[in-house]
Amino acid sequence: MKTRQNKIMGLEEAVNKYVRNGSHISIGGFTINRNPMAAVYEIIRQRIKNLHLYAHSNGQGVDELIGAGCVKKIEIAYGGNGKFAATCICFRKAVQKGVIEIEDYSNYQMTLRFLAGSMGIPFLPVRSSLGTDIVKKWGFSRESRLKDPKLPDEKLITMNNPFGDWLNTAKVVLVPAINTDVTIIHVQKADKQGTGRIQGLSFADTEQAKSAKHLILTCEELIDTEEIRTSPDQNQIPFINVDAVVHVPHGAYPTACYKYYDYDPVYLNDYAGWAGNENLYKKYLEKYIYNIKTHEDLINLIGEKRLKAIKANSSTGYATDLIRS
Amino acid sequence: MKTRQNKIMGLEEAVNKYVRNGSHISIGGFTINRNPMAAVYEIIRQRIKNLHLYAHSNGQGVDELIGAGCVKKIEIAYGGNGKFAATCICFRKAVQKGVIEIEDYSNYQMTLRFLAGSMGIPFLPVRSSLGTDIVKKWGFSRESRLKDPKLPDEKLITMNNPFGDWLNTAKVVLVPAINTDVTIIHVQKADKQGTGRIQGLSFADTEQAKSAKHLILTCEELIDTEEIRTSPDQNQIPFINVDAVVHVPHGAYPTACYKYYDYDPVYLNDYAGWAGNENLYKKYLEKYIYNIKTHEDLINLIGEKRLKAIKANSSTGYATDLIRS
Amino acid sequence: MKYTSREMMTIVAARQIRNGDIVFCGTGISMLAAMAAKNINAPESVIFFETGAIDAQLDEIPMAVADSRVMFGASLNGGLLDAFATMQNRITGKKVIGILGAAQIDRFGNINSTVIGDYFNPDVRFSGSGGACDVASFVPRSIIFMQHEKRKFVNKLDYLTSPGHLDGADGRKNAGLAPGGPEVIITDMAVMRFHDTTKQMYLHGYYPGVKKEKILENMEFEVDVSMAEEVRPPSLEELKILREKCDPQRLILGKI
Amino acid sequence: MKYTSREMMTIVAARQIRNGDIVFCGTGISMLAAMAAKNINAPESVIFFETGAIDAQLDEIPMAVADSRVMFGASLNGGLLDAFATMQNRITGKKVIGILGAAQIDRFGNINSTVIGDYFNPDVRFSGSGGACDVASFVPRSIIFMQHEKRKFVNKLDYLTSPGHLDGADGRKNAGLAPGGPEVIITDMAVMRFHDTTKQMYLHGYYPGVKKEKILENMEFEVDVSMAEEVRPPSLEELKILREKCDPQRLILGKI
Repeated sequence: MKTRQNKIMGLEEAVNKYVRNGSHISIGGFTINRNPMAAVYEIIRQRIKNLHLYAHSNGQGVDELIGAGCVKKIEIAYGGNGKFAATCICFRKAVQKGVIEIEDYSNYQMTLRFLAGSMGIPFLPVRSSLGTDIVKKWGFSRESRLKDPKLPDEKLITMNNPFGDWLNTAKVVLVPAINTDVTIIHVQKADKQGTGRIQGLSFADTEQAKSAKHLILTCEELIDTEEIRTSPDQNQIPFINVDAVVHVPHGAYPTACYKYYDYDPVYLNDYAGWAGNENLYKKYLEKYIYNIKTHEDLINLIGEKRLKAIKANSSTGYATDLIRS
Repeated sequence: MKTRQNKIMGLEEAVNKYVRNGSHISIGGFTINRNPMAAVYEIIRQRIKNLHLYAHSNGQGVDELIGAGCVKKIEIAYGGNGKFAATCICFRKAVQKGVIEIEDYSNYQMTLRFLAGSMGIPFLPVRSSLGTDIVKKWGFSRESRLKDPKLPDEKLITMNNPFGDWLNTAKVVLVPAINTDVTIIHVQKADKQGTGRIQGLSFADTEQAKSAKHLILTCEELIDTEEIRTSPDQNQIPFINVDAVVHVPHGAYPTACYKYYDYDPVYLNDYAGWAGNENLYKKYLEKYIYNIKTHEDLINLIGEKRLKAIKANSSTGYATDLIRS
Repeated sequence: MKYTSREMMTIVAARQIRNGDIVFCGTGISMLAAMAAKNINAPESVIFFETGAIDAQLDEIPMAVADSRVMFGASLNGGLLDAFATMQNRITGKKVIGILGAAQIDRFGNINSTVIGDYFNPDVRFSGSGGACDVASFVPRSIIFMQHEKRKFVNKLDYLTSPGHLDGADGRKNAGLAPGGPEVIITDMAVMRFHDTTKQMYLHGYYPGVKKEKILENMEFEVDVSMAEEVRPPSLEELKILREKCDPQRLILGKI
Repeated sequence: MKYTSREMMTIVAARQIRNGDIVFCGTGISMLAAMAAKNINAPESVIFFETGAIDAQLDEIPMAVADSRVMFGASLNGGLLDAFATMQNRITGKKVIGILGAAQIDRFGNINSTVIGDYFNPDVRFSGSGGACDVASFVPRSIIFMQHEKRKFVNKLDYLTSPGHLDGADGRKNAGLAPGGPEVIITDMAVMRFHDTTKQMYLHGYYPGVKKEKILENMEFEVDVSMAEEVRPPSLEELKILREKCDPQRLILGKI
């Protein structure tokens, strides 16, 4: 019951309960910021496979799920990671080798698809991508769509404006709604009931959260219900959407969490190096994920020094003068 | 230029510059809260006529504009004012007498119409009102629509779901976008550049603001740009949408402004009484609007005692134990 | 213990609310019913307003759904878009129960809150839909409060503002609406429900001391009264909580 | 004064930005161009990221558009929905200038940032559209950064990710896109623009010391070079501001 007072769970339990082989999932965050990395690593650790992943530009988390072989199909707008990877390395290799099936959209289209799901409507119109291969080339064939009740029968539909030339618009592209089986987002603050507060940019997290059948909230800080309700204007995630609240400090590490810590350039650069080499990548998986029990252990492995380097300045919200090259 | 650093203006100037006879306008707020009343009174004072007004449930402000004869056409979802008027009195009389033309929508539909305008798309789909007279009965005839380039040719369009039964949806209603000539909203805080912060519920103000060709922001408090930017998460109105910033303390009076003051039950009850009687209403207009020069003068006329009674408690944001019956 | 008709209506409505429900309500009696349910039988129900406040604390009774009193202590303050999307949403929407009122209702639970008389030349103009049409369109269950008067229970609505079961049986489905519709009508005399298949209104319960004939006299259309039983009056505890906890100033309950 | 190719490209792009423009940019050189414009020629331009930050302060250079460095000191932190709606919006969108990059470009300014080779069996997979297709679809003006290489200026794109002028003249209109499209291509050798009517790319300027022939050699398709003039190199002041104010650590400018 999504209205219950206490939804606190361990991460292992929450992932085990809601993320299954073949689940349709999405994760929050954007490239190197506020990815729910603790949950991503837990999914990898639980060897969950055949995920159908919906992503706009979720970056590091998406690449790690792909690299570890958890993903079968992906609908995505951007498989890059800012300056750390113009194209995410595991993503690139998996697509080139054909080990994942991919379908391309734009960032706005993916966001609108989550929005449509959150609004409970089958589609939303947009003026983007008319005349492009995003409309023309379908990653998943019509046959495979017709067979799969979890996919809409069409990728995108181009339609004449039924209101004539209202708003000087002759045509629109309709994007179909997404409703995931489970979505995981990492927020700065939450209470045990699941009211969640994101600080800084919310990316598409709110829409993703509300389009999910089940929603796992990992949070940097667990605060009292009374406290989170003193500023209801600053909360974005309604507890009525939430299934599990998991308290995971550094839960977005190695990506950033505004006001708490920065991304770890050492980790992200190392990762980029390792991802390019099969042997090194195997060792990475063993050392940093499979042989680790909890996210806390990973944080301990990283060690005080690096954590101190990425600690956010209380005024700017990031680690000022961090060595990032 | 909407990116300029300083948009501060007097209210008389801002209204004079952007609100014209026949303008298509909308105002922010909801029933008895955060209506831009100072601007509403200024519009009445400037004897602006033939307005085309778009409203969801904007309450007091809408009723006063109608009562004073400024409105020719209205597209609206709800012409009530909570416990103070199950149906707004001037609104009811004007519709019954046929002195304004009216077209009915639902609150969500009006909000989606503003959202569509703010998104730059000609329509949005919704599953509301199928099978009702909201779809069947048009307030403005097709002929009058075809003649008026500022109105879409159709009120609402019912369409089969082009994605088959995706999301178990057979049909949707398409609502056409609204882009007003000018929208006026009252916010708690703004800087001179026009970044605006709403505290408490935002109603549909953000969508209204972004769907307007010109946007006037009246604000309770004018704060430094540096200060408003220390908490960018809490700002909703981007300065790139704003044309004029007007500093008007008590600018929502007699409606409420969360964290600053409550609605004035004395005024709202008196108003309800006067609105029902032509003579009393004329006197009301003279005394409280026409014979007043600025909103400050109105506030002075109301007097310390009543203002003190509605002053918001700093913790709850409203006037606790206010006599409201 | 004596109780007023308004108290009876409020308590009867509160009993419809289940633990776990998200209660969409307006001001007045509908909000009071939601507050009563939360305090009596559905502690984990959520009070929810179309203006965007979720689970407001309501230390004082709001006079409108936009009253600042719904903002303080809420879990989240959003806006209209959020609120209505919550109801249209496939997951959260299923848990919402709407509470509505109207000027007219027909045998299929369709309601009019727009005009009496011709739409273009009305005898009486009311507020219009507000969010009622949206709620009635989206949510699986709703409660409708009515005064039991002949001019209100009509054969034909002057304007169909918010959909009930439309023309009966498959009315909603044929129109393309989400399943659901009105579940119960609560009046100052009786409780009405809808037949599972025909979706026609029937008398489900009458208040103590009210005769079935009187109920029928106050409606333009006939309803099946064969299944009706007396409605259990408010218990001492229900009344106590309603009076002392929910509306101690009797702002909504009115005079005893 | 000596300057690098990257510095030249940045300054040439910055000059395209007008006071009052809202500059949609990514990380890297596009952001640096926006920062340079704001500090040199367009003080009231606004830096704007698809992640939802408006007019970020950028005390430090962000490594991604989601970097926390775009959040601090912004006018407003929103999300992707807000950002893209600002560009599709009829009022604000008209003021936006987009800055994009790509793996391939054709004579009409259409770009590919998705794959080299067959879409279903690609030789090289790139990041994909991100927000580029949206920006290219919505905004009236855009700047495209390219390396001037034959494999990048191609007769036929392997995948059309983001629309330029599509098939020329009325390409955008016929497809239903908003008017506009790419205005200028800035490479490490030259500046290209599009003919007003045919929408074909032509050489507008060559950098000091670069021969027209060399530019043509590095493209698969021919372009009109008859109107080309030498591009003015960065001035001392432009360079000084770029180096000292915008990227003192040369995180984006790279080595001198």
